[in-house]
Amino acid sequence: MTYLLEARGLTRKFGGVVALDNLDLAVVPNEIIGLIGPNGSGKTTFFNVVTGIYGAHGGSITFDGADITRASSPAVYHAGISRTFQRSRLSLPLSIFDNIMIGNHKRLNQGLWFNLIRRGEFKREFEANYGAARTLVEVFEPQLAERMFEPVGGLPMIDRRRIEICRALINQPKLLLLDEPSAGMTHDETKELMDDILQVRDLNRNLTIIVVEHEMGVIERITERCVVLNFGRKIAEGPYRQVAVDRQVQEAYLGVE
Amino acid sequence: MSEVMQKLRAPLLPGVVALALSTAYLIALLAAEKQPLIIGLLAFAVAAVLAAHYLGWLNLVSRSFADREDVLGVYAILAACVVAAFFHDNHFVLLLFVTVLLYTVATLGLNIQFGYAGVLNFAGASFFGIGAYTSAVLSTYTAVPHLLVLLIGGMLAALIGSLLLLPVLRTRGHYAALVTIAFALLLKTFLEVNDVLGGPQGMQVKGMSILGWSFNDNFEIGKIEMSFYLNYFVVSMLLLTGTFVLVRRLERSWIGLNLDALRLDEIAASCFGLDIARWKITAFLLGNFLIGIAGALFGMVGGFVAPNNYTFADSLIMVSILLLGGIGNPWGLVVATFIVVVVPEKLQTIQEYRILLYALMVIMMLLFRPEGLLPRPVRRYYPRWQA
Amino acid sequence: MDVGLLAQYVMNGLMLGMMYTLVAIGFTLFFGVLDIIKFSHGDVLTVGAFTALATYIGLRSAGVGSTPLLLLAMLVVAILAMAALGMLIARYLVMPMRSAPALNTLLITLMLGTVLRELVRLFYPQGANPKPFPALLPTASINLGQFNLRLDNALMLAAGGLAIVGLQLLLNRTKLGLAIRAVAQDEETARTMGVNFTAVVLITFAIGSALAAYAGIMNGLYYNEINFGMGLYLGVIGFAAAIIGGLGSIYGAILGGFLFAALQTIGTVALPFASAYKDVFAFTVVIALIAWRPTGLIQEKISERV
Amino acid sequence: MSRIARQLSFIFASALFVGALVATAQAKDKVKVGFIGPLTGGVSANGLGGRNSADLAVKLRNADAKAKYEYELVVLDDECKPNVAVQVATKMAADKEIVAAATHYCSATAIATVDVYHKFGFPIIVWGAVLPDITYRAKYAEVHRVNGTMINQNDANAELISKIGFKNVAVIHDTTDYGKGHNEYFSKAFAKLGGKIVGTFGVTADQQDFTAELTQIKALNPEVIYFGGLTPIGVRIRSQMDKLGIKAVFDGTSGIVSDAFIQGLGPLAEGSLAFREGAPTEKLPRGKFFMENYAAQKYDNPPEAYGAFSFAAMDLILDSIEKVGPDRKKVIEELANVKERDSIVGKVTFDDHGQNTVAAITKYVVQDGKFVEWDDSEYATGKRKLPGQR
Repeated sequence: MTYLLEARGLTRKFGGVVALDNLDLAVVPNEIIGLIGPNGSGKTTFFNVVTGIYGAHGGSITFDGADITRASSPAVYHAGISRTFQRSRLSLPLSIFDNIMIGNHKRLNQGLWFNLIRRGEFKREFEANYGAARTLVEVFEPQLAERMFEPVGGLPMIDRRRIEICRALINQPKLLLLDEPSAGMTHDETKELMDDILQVRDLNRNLTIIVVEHEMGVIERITERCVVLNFGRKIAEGPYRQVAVDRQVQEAYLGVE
Repeated sequence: MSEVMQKLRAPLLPGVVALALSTAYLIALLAAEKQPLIIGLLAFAVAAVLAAHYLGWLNLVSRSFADREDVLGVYAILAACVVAAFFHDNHFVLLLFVTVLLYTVATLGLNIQFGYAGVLNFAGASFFGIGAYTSAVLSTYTAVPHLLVLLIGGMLAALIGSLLLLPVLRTRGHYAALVTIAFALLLKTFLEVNDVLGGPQGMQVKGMSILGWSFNDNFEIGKIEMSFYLNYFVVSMLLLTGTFVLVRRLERSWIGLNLDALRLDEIAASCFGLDIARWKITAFLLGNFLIGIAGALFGMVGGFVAPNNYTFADSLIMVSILLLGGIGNPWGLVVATFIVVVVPEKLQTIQEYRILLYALMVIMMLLFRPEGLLPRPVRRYYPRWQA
Repeated sequence: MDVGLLAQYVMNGLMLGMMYTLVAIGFTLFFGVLDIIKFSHGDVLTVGAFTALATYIGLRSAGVGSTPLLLLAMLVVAILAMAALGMLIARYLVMPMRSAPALNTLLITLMLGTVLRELVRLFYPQGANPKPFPALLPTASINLGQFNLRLDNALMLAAGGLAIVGLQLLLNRTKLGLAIRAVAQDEETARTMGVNFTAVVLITFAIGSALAAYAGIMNGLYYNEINFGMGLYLGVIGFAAAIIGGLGSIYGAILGGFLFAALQTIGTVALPFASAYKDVFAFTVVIALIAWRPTGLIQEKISERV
Repeated sequence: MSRIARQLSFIFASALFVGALVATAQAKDKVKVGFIGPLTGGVSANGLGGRNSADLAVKLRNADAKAKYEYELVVLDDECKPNVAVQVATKMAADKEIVAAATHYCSATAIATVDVYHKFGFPIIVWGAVLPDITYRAKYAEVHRVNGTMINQNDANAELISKIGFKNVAVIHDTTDYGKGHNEYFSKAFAKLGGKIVGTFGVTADQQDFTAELTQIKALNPEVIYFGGLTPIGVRIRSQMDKLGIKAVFDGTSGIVSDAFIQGLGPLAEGSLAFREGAPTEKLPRGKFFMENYAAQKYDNPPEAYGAFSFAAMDLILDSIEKVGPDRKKVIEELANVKERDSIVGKVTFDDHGQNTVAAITKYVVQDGKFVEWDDSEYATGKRKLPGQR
């Protein structure tokens, strides 16, 4: 079978610390895969290496048949990978609409002439995108759709998360990287958010998701398969129920040697 | 702002009233000669603004400007023309007025760089000077049509600015500040020690003339003698209007969004496909281009260029205009430029204490209203557009 | 080139570099604890020098004749006064700006610098004119060919070095130093460790400003002339030095300070074009350096977390 | 809040009232004259001295019962910056009430503004700037200058230097037009007399440290260091010469003829040479009178080198107005035929360029903390010797 994303022997060091140690990880299209492991086990680093924020010190990443090991962040995005961040990275002074449009970069006409002179066409493009953004937001929270031009700075955490996910989804990526979507939210909020995500996925069948999570409830509910990392190494792989009882995994979490 | 307030379109009236009042006030201030009167007027302005602020009128005004800019913009231009007409034969006031207009153009350029893209530029005056020197050289040694000279001035500013691109792109924050500060210092020294461009003594600039119409001669309309600066007022006004529209459109476009995005979070932006370098370059060059054009025209207005017109201190004045006005808000820039250019001039008779007072003013401003006079509102691509 | 001459250049360069370094260290300290640039630093130096001069004149007119005593008094008064000034600036101008963008702090301190400068010019008796600064150090000198080594210069160089070493010890060997470094590393963690953030910031500004006063006096003793504009230029250069060295690193400041002095000396002496171009040369090199090492020669503390 | 507003508006109202009073207080025969100079920035000391002197001239005239008009002095600050100068010059020239003015200490500002004065037909007398071009670049009837140009100064300077018997001179000049001009004319004049310029060094006006330049000069070991520049860096250079143990004569220009130079250096100033246009104020009958009255006014700055010129310029203007009335055109005509006119800086004669041709240059040497005329100094008599003087 062909993988959507495949990492082979991926390695990344920070000074002496080995954050990713010769990691193999493969994702098949349309699956939701959970990436779990104790703090500092390299989950976020994996995202950062995939999205080209950090370079890899070894190994390779192929996405959708193309080698993206050395690709820059923008290139990775254009290839069809979107992500969210552990610490929310919205542009707080900007409106909901603007933040979502940032995620829509590749589908917006960036020409100077178009933007400055052909305002008629620009308006049409703007209206179309406004519609799209609004529909997407409505899936998550209809009330937000009424406040598209308010700064996100004034919104509660859950709404910010929603917008961040909208920003990642608006360009209809092939692969979505969710970095601790539950961070800073209550159980119920998290649950709500996950339902929304699944709902979006129902709309867009061929969306593949990798989610990094500490909330095992979330992992259990939404993932079909998880990969467990420890010290940048893969120590277990399989359905949640299976890895959850794995002795190595438990030791890793309990920190037993 | 709650969504309700957003939905109902803001009334035009507050904006118009504010515009009318400030026009009247401006005329009064510019016409005032006696020190006590001037100080009185200034005190009055402060009081009035504070009052308006407490009574919530300022909000009304800024909202009606935000929503009805199209109309108010036209009125603003008319207002400017009224002031100019009032002082039609007063050379000095018109010179002052033209200075304000051209400084506004320049700070609009800075605004693209710093206000939107977050690219620091502490060499604003230097690029202004490059423009001015261009028109000095071209108008003295060549017959290049003067409108073209302005354009070349802008291009040269952008071109020389591009020498700094590498360090500007690679550095951030204070490190980036050093790049332009160093440039400002070395350019001034260079112009001073290098005699090709007149050295420290500077160069004269020929007055502007388009299609045989010489800008430096007084002229008459009917029987009324007009100051030759009226010519420059017209051109400067056109330039400012054009620049203003350009900057507005830029802000209310995907490009404006790109610039904001990269200013606020480069990493997030690049994870969503933004080519950081490309847009930083765009902003830096475009900004310097505008500054250069303004400088080129200013050179012709002043009739003289010399190195110490374009010192680091002058660049700082431009930056302080940006902060006073409210970063990213063109209307704020217009107001701030008036304050920074006109007030110290009006206080000439406190002579050696002027600079001290100016510095204190800026400090107070930064302490008590760090967001500037007119903070930038959240972006509305089409202010009165409803889905 | 004649060895004596060479030695002379080196000596000049060292003196110059020492003064730049003392200023640069101030910049780097402030940046360390608050991540801000305090541009009024150079003018604090000026005020320090003038305070010392005023003290001297006052004591002389009060009939104090003993040179060591005068020198001591000048140092104490100027240093204490500037330390206090530094604290005031930090407390009432810099700390309130913390929430605002960095540029605001830069600008407000620049304006403060202008205020200090203008105050000296306008309100110090005939402050617009250069003032003679007494030569209080023994001026014995030995001439080796072109090289003329003066005892006072040697003493000042040593004193400057001592100040830097002292600072290093303070930062690395004392509880206070630990607190300062903790804040510099990560404010939040420092707070949770129970460090009194405000106190640390104020003390740091006091130390930095005290150094400026020290540099100001050194400047006066070296040139025997001070003027209201001296700080502006030193400030800009100190800033440049701190940056090319790498903000937040004392060693960076030292490196930057002496490097800049070297550049200027080379620009004057060793280059084909007229000596007037030396600043053009120095700043061009600065720009080139910063393009090559965007965060200074000695890299800055932490890279951005994602 | 509204209370505050009321108070402020009250202040405003009263301000208006005061303004009105001042306005109505204006008597019929009031005439405005102007002064422009650097009141802020590095050379503000000279600007303030010049302003005070012009102010003194007006005060004295107003005190004089025989005066036909009552004069009001309008003062503007050119900050020694050409762009600012053009602005204030336009302001003053465009103000029809102002009849004439004494303008500019900095050459860069004077040269930038002459066209403005010409354009507005506004008669001015330059009181301090020494760049020849100011009067000689164009032939403007409006522009005059009481002080000589740097050419006369440097001829006299070179002459004295070679007369004493010095052959090798190193030149330091600031990179402003003032310093560059001096360098040019002195080097020419000195070369003509067979002297040798062993080295020339440009320094920036805000430079603090000159040890690098001076060390090079030391190696060239000249008998004289000629300095073309103003007091502040003059003081620095002289004291740093001492630091490096350079035993050469410090030969300055009009730029260092100021009390500030001597105060700034103390004993080190001894034996420094300097040159200034015009006869030595203290020797002329009215010069004493000027000094005394200046002292009487208790200004907080001394007149400095060019205060006397500022006073003389303003006096000429006032004389002319008294004679032909407050009319710019008439004043210009009147100034055109100023010949052999006595002033506190000696006789004044304007040539067809408005330049004062009676370029009496006074040679100064610092002796016992005073600028003493060379010819009456103990150095001239040989009682004392400059380093290297035969």
